[in-house]
Amino acid sequence: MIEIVQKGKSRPEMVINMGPQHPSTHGVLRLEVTLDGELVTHVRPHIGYLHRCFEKYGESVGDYGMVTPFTDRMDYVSAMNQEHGYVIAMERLLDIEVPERVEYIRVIMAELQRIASHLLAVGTFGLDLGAFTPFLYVFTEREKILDIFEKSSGARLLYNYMCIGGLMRDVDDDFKKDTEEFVRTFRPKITELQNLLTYNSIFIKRTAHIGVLPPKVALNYAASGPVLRGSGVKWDLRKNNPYSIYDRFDFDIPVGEGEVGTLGDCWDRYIVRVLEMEESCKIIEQALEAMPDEGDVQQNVPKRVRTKPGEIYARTETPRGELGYYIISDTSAKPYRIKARAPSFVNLSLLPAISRGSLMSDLVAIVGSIDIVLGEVDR
Amino acid sequence: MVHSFKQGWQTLKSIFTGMGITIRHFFGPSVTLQYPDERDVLPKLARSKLFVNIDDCIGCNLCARACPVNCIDIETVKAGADVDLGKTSNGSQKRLWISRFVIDMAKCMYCDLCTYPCPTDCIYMVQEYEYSDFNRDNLVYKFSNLTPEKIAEVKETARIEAEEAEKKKAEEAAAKAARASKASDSRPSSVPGAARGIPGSAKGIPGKAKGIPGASKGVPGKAQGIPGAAKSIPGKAKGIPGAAKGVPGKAKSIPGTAKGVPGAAKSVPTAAKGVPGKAKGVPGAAKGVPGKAKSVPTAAKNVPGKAKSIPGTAKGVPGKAKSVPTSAKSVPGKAKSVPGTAKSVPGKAKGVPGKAKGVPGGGAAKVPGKSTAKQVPGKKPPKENKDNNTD
Amino acid sequence: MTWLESLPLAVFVMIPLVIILIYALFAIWMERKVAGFIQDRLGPMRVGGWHGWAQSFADLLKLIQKEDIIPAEASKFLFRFAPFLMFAASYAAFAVIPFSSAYMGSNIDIGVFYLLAITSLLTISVIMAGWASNNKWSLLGAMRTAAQMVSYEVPTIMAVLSVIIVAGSLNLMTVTEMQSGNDTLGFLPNWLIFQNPFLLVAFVIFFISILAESHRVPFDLPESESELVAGFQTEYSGMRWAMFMLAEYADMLLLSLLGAVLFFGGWNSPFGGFMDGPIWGFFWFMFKGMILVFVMMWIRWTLPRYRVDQLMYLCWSILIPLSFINFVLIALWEMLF
Amino acid sequence: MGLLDKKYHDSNIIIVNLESALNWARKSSLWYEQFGLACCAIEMMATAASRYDFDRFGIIPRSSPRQADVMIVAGTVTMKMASRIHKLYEQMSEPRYVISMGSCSNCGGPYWEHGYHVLKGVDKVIPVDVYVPGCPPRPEALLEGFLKLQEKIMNESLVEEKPKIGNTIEKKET
Repeated sequence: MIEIVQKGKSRPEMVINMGPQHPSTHGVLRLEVTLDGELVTHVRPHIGYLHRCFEKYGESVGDYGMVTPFTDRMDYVSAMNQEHGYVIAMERLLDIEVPERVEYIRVIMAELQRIASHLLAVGTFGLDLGAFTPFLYVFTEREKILDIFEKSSGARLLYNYMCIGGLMRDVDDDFKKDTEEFVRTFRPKITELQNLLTYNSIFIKRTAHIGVLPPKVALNYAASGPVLRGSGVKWDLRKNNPYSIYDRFDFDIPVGEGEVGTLGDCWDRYIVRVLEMEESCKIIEQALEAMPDEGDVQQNVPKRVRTKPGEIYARTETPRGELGYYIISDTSAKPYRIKARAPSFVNLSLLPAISRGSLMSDLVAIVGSIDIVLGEVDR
Repeated sequence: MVHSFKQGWQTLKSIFTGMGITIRHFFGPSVTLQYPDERDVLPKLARSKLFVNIDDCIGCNLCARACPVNCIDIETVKAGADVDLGKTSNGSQKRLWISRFVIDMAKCMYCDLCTYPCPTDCIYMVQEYEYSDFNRDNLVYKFSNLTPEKIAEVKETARIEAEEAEKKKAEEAAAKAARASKASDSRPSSVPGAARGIPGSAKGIPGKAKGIPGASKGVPGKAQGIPGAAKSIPGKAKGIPGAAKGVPGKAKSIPGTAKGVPGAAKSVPTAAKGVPGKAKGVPGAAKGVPGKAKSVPTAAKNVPGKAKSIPGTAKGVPGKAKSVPTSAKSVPGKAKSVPGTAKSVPGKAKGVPGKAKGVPGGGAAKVPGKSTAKQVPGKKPPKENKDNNTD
Repeated sequence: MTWLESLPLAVFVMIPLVIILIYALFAIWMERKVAGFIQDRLGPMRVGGWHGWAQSFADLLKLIQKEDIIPAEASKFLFRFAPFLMFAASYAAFAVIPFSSAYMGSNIDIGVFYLLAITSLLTISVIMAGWASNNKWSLLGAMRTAAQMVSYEVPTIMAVLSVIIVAGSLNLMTVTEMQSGNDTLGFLPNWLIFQNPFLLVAFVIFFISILAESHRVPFDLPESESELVAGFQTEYSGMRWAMFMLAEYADMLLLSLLGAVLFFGGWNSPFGGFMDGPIWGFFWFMFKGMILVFVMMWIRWTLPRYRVDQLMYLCWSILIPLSFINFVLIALWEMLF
Repeated sequence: MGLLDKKYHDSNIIIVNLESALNWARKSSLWYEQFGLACCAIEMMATAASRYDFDRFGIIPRSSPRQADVMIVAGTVTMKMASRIHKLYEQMSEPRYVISMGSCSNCGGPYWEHGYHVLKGVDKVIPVDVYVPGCPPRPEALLEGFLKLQEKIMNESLVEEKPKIGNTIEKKET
């Protein structure tokens, strides 16, 4: 029958495997949970079920440009942001100046992708807590973003849209109109989500005071993104270390304030994502206004990428936190080494620290609030 | 007390707010697209399937090189000088027969990188997305519009042309080498003749021919060294195992180095009859010693090869075992080679299955674990060894 | 008694079974349609033509074909027995439900107590299923269910008793009959819910409790998908699992019908004598029950679920004291008026 | 196990009608197993969401493999995951079907060449009924895969030898 492990004089404990096939582990994460009744005494995340050899591929495929589609597949929920990080790293390595128009389009795409990614995150977070309907409402909104992407790039999920020095192709003629339309209709939907889920008292009961991550611990674990900001630390690379043209926009960095519970609980991490979507809308509106209408998006794309021996580390802010690409180049056509610093991986390491002593149901909420993507954790 | 009532009121209020939202959606319109009956109009750039307009293809191989996952496999054959293949729609002259243009859509990652370098815009993504299948093999799309017979024909033509050119060159080289060696009296290093593979792809390695099998379906793209190495040993040449049906082979003995008699293992393609292999001596050099070629495979016909060797001087003459079976089977991972490479080893000629680097998984393989290599008769003219001409 | 003589009795007894089966097929389809419309989708559309009406038949026919897996390490007898016990408990409880003025399985005087007693068997069958499966998820689900159902029986019973002291009878037929007529405040039906302000509170308590009793959202912890895979049903497949599903939906209907009897006048027409009679009575009764079922579905597709300790807190710290206070107040009201 | 054991050796009118009724039931109620592996899982979720709505076809998710009829292998199958997938497949009750969604599970996809940790096609561990191409496939493509699977199910038979469409790999008995 069921194994009950009893060590010494301590209370009997049950070890239970959550995943790799489990509805709320967001992919193929496996958690080895030690339970005392329903109380979690220890969690050990096991990863590697989706190790797709990104770094090996970065060093094996034909040239630098061919790495881009593989960066898409790292964090498949925010592919545009991954591409953005990679092309920025390569452009710094090669000293390429990118046309104005390209910068604006990239920022708009990255922010739309941020919204899409956060929508998925809050939707699945609700799903983990048993609220099925908000998940489908946010997916409807996400589809609209995917439509915009598909019109310009041709794909729904993995775009391969940005290339070193520019974009693979210019945006669709309707791009500006569609995006404006989306932003306009999206704002009321955020309000609806707030009413339906965020301020629902059962939702608050399930998330407030749960999985509290004090700012100091977050910093010690090198957390980033909404996980760090949920603990009240105002750190966003778009403001603190602006890349691309983010210094031109006026936007806020929402941080957790412990509004309904303790600072740094699951609800704070969740609300940061919701508020960030509004900030992204602001950025998109400003960028659409300032975007030059004409311009060749491929004018600075190098015909062949020629590198000198050198190295670069470039970091960008993806929806999940700080994504860094470290690239060593030599004179050959391929990178000598590519290493990606994946935010999900770092954030996942927090899990044992913040879930000890919570209940089994809270563990689900905590995993959902960290919002990991296993493609990025395992690479 | 007041606090808990307030809290209870808050709870009920938030629940009713939520229920109000859902009931509004209940009576609101649905956003569902009823797929088989209704379809979205896809944007014109939508990437759902690769398509090749083969009439416009000039066989430049740029798309295959741009592919990050190597799912495009192209093989071309040079057209003769007198053949006009026509022009593409944007005016480029076509000079190559596209004997094979295979895209494995099961491997494709739909990144669109292959469409940019195409000089004639003949490869592009189309919007058709409904092509799921019960069998994975059907996801391998072949775009070449040549029939197998036509491919065989053009390859044969190309081979003959190449051979003639080679011969011419060899003659010149031989003459030159003869002059040179007279002057220097250097000791000839015996380098067995290297068979050259099928046009374009084979690398001549001493003793081994690395060829890319003709129309090999089995090994997309990168079969290396599918050809086996036949060792020709004076007296006996063994054909290639497998289903090689003999190909009329020709064995040339390279003058100077052959000690043994190059056997020629020739397998003759399906229809082929056993054709006595011919061993041609290099002009001016030699006498042939009749070798024997045995083809091992049941179906294969033995073709007695003939080789001429130059008396006295020959130290190992590379025999040429070439079989280009039409339907040899290669097993991915261990493709058996059909075309032989001639290695001249004094004493015995054995058809040795070459080692091919198979493609793991046998992407296009019909039968898991096995792939079918199709090869077109081709001939590898032995490379003349300049140094060995005189001794 | 020969078999021919007992035939009418058998038919008589089988009527609720037929009702349950038809209802379950309908309710599963309805649940999916309700979920679809709430979520801006359509729900089943293609099976059988109009709005996928045959969806539940296909599901049932498929479940019959499915392989019946019994895990090697399971306690085989209990594993096989649990679904039948669960369905039997739900089915037996229908005996005292007055479907119409002309039909009631057994017109016993302690109908309410019988019903509450027999539904307690559900708890046992759930524990049985969870324990016998030899699966940790099942075990956790079963433990949660046991705690939940036992706890929520207290407020349910208190709410039911509040009605009983007003009605003055434990026989559900009598309770229904006393609610006929149409002269509360001159125009409202004589239903108990309109008779007494505290009975409204009792109804709220009753409704929350039956949500928990039939483990529906926000109290669906036993089979909470995102935590416990499928709770105590994790190891069940095919027809045995279908029995659980059937029992669950039957349980939903049973408790909704009980609510309809106790608070909404059972088979009485809302229009007094208009559209009355045994056939109409059956229609009104089922209609009232289905309205409650619809509300349960509506809640299910709106709310997240509670955590297990919050569930207990809600029961023991809020509902039970409230139901006792309410009970006393109703008794006082009855004495005064 | 079950009715599909081909225990009948010739068909008559009853069996033919029964057969089509049973096939209809199986094809109309394909419950898929709720687990995603990688990128394709996001598109699978999108297919289940309001815009494309799996439920129209009677397709709903079940998180326990015991109650599932069809497994959608949505994403890259790594060596580490392969044994788990095999186990999950074994845990499903007959009759069961597998849809391989996307390039990765079809044949390793983009990772076929240097992916030292990627299984080159999920059909190496479990028999696949329908291959849906795409990286990731559009939701419509997945739905089309389901339509193909329904077509296949309608051609299944209780009777012994009847030509079947689809792949010839026999399903393993457990």
